[in-house]
Amino acid sequence: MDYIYSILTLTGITMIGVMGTYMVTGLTGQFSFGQAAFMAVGGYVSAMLALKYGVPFALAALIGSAAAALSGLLVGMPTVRLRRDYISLVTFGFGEAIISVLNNSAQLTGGAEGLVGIPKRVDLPLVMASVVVCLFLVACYKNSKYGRQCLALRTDELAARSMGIDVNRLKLVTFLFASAITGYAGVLYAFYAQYLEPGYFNWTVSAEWLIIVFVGGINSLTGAMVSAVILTSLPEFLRFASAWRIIIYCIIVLLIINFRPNGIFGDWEISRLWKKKTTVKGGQA
Amino acid sequence: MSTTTTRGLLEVSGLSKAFGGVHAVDDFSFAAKPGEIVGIIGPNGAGKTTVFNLVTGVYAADRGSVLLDGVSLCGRRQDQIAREGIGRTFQNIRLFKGLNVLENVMTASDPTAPYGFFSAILSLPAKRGSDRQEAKKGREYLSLVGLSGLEDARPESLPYGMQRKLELARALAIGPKVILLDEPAAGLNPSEVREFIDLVQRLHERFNFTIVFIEHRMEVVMNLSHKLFVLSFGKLLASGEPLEVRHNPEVIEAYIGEED
Amino acid sequence: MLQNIFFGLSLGAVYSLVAVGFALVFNILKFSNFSHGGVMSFTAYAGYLAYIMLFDGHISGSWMFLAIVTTAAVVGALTAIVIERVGFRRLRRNNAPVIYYFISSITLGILLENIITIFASSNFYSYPLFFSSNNIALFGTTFSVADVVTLLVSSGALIILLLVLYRSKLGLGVRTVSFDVNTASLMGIDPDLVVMATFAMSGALGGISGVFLGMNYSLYPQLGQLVVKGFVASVIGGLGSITGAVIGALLLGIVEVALIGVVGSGWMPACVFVIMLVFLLVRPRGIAGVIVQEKA
Amino acid sequence: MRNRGLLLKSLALTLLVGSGLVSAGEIVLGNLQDLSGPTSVLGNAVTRGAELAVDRVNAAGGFKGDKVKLVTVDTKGNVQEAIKAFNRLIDHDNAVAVLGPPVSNIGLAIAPMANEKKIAVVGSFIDPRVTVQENGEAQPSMFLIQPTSTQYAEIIASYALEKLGYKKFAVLYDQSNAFAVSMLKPFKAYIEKRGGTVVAEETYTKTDKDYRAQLNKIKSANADVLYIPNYTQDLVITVKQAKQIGLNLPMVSGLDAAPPFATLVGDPEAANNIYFANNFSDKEPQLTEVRNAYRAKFNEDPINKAYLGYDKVTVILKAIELGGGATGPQIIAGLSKVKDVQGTTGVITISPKTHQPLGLSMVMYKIDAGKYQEIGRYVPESHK
Repeated sequence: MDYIYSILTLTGITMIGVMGTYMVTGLTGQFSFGQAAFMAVGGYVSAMLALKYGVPFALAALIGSAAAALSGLLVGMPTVRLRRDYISLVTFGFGEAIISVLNNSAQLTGGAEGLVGIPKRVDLPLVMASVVVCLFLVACYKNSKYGRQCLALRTDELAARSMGIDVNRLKLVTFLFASAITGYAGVLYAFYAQYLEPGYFNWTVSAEWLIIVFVGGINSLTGAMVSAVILTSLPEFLRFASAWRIIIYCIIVLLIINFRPNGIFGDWEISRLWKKKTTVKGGQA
Repeated sequence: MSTTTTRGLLEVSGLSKAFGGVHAVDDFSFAAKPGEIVGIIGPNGAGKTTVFNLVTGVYAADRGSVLLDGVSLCGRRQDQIAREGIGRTFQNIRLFKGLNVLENVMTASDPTAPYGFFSAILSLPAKRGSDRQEAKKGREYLSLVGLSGLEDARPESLPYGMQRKLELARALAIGPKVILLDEPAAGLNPSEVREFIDLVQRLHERFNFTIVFIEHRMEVVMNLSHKLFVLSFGKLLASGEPLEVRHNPEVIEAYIGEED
Repeated sequence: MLQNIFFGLSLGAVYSLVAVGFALVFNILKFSNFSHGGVMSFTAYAGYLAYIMLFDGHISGSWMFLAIVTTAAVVGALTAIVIERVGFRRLRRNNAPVIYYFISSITLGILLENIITIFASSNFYSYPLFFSSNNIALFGTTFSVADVVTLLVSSGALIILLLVLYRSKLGLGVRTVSFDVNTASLMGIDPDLVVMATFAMSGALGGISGVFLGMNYSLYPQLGQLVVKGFVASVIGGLGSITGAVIGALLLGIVEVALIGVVGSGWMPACVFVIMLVFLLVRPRGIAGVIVQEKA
Repeated sequence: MRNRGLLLKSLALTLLVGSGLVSAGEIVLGNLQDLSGPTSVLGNAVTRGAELAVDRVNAAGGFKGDKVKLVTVDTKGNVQEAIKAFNRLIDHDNAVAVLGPPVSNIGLAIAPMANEKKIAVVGSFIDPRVTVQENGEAQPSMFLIQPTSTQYAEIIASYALEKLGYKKFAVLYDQSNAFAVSMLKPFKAYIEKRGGTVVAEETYTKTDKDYRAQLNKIKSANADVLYIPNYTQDLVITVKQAKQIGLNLPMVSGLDAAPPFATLVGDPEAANNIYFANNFSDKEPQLTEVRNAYRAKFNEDPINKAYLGYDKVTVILKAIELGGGATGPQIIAGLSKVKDVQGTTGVITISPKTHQPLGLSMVMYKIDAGKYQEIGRYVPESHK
């Protein structure tokens, strides 16, 4: 049972982290290559508050997410004007910089040896509830004027500007929101694993999240979530294959990218199932 | 529905822009009075689209000024200019592929939708009310251009002519004082062109905004414009009443020269 | 001082081979090809395999080095061609968004690294000593024969590459395709062939860098992770520009070494980040890149 | 009396086997290793060693008649994966004890779970925090069969300071590597307490491949000796580049300088004048058999992590014997009683207080012009 629980818990945490990548890269088309760094910020800040100052979990979680958002602001402000390729470089560099800061502040963070003794405050129900809440927030965001403008700027930035969309501000708002959500994933992770190390948050995790988002669908939150579940649990099903499992995993990802060029779900959202009805109702009203 | 008043005075003077060593637009001036329909014509590569891009803030002008109702637009960002009341369409249609038809129109009113971030992520009543309002307006714009019933369609699935109309509806939705149409009839068949001319005239009657358009098709130019400006190699070649310009020998030469 | 500049340059020389392999592919397909790291590890091992199975006992010293570099370059070119075929050909047919190429390349990189892990990861391996390990002292700096060879071979490879790009028909094709695929095919250039050739060149460079990495360090499956430095260098250099990538790589090498001297190695990555940010804000098109003005 | 006890026991056993409660005697040992990822070389070596041990036990008719089964799971060198994999070993594969990884980070991450589930993890994670909590009590389920980084670093420090007489130390270490960092702190503490000084402290991170700038700073610091507590591949770069810039210092290192390090360097002039402490002496007879078996099976020489893998199995099986059964709590109890068990790496006695091995001395080696020379066992005065 614990085995299944641990998979579900960690999958849930990954889902929340992936929501951040989805917002920045899927929804807005900005290439986030250091999203995991925000997870590190959220995790470390909250864990250190709890460890060193005895801050209660709820407050630590709040401050952790806020700190992630703040670091999102720091990275976002100068980068939103840059071209997409450069944003990938800057976010990547930010990720490496955060790791180097964590490694260098060993008195505070434990450095490379990691931060131990974080109290266990997170269990499966909390993670599941968090997934639902975060998903609700992100879905509402996508479904609001913000989401529409994001999609607009993703497809055509110039045309979006000529519709009066303040593209830079919009990117920044989305970036902040995404950082906060990813930061919260870090909080959950810290208080579940009870251990943090800087090396865990390197660019390969951010790259994994990108893979998840795009395997899920070119622009589908539903797809990103389904793909997060599949791609994080797939390696577990492949355990029998031992060292070959990563290879099988890669092949499956390649097959999907090659043969479903818009990802599994394209831009389909599960909400369309009931949205049809509301449109009809709206039409009658 | 926002009925635009008689405002919409667009004055462009001494506009210049060079790319590298090429003077794409060179000391170009024109004006459009409120409610006027102005055409800009000229051979390919004359710098017409660049003029639009300078007016809407895509590029910063090297020299010259753009005034809307006496207020300078120079140095303003593209989105600010749009919100001052300049709407536009594009030569090569630029719709938002990730959004459906209705949402495409809504993006134009979204920047001014009266709700904030927290209303959005919590889907508060303020947000839902505003979205409903926006959608309602959007549907009206769509029905104005004759796209009713296609709200849920994907823009890329529409035929070319309808995409043009959708782009027009989207430009209307920002509530413009001045609307810039970049070769709106390109790629349309003759019957669509006639329909399009009617549509623009109808919209103009209804909203009474200022229209500036770039066009090659003489049918459109002659039927729509109150005034014409001819651009050649970035410079103003001639201007005046359509008929007067049409018979201007320099203009004819510029066009014939192009055909060679 | 001089010594440090030299360290920076020779570090930059290693980065530049990687960065150029990167820039080549970016040039035509407009994405950062992270599978390049996998190619480097893979060829480093392939070179080793060739060494123990084919060359050992027959040749030695510089000849051995040449034989291994050639093998690795050929294997690299072939691997890259296979990668293009498996990972990107279909994406091009589908006109997939650029990000899919990127995702595909990361996946391929992981795939290659893990294939090596399966077959070779219960031990460390290393190349034999190719050159005399004596140092050469010049102007108060010392450097090794291996360093000089690295420098010579990488500049040689880059010069050949530039010649191919700017003096041959193939190079013309590459440049045309990089400018506009559709126009190129109208002009009778087979884009598939050009893309394949580009991958082959990039892969060959990857093979050469792989041998250098293996020679200077030792062999382990994650050897190719140096690819991230190539990524940074090529982006700073101006996306897709070959000379920009070289300059970017040398600059990165020098800046890293200088920062180690000034702030210490621990804070170096954080400082590189800040410098990078400032640089991109001041010069958002990279060192050599041209402004890509969006057309309206 | 004794006979009756035995009779009852065997009767009970027959009944249990008959009723299918005990499946024809199988002991499942979990093997939690980094088979992929940055430390895959270490994890794969441990796995091979462990497989060898299990094969031998089974070939000799099993452990007291029970077959031993080794279930290996991959952590990808990643804490999150390790948490899932550990749970899988216990829940899905019913492992009664786990062979831990040679990496401390993962040890730290799974300690709370192992304690909760009462499943012993026997590892070679040398960060003392894995086995001893901050309050000084042992982590109930975590056991180490190799000296801790503290013991380790102190042995090296003492040898360099007290035996070789070096006073001014330079250090170069991978700041992003927990192992290197954990080997550094006690080293510094030890020498600074005893009159040595650290005159240069330089770092790098795992993506760096050129340490010449750092080494050059060290060169100008006028140190007597350079301490390099890093992974093997980094050591190779270090000595090659030190030679390139003409840095001619003696060096001291951890067991990562053990074979095949000198062969990897391939340059006798670079792999020269290096002292390091190894877990065992190559000449010790108990190694020969394992080494030969390893060669026969895998066609290459084992690296020292393979011996540790072998010993983990030996120690766990001994603990089953001492604890009186193959359940989690019994093995934990048994491990605390492990005393004088002959392993390949030495005679292992586990302290019940710290769950760390007692009295494991290290064997000092010197690499001289590419050749390994055994100096002999060394125990610092302060450890005696």
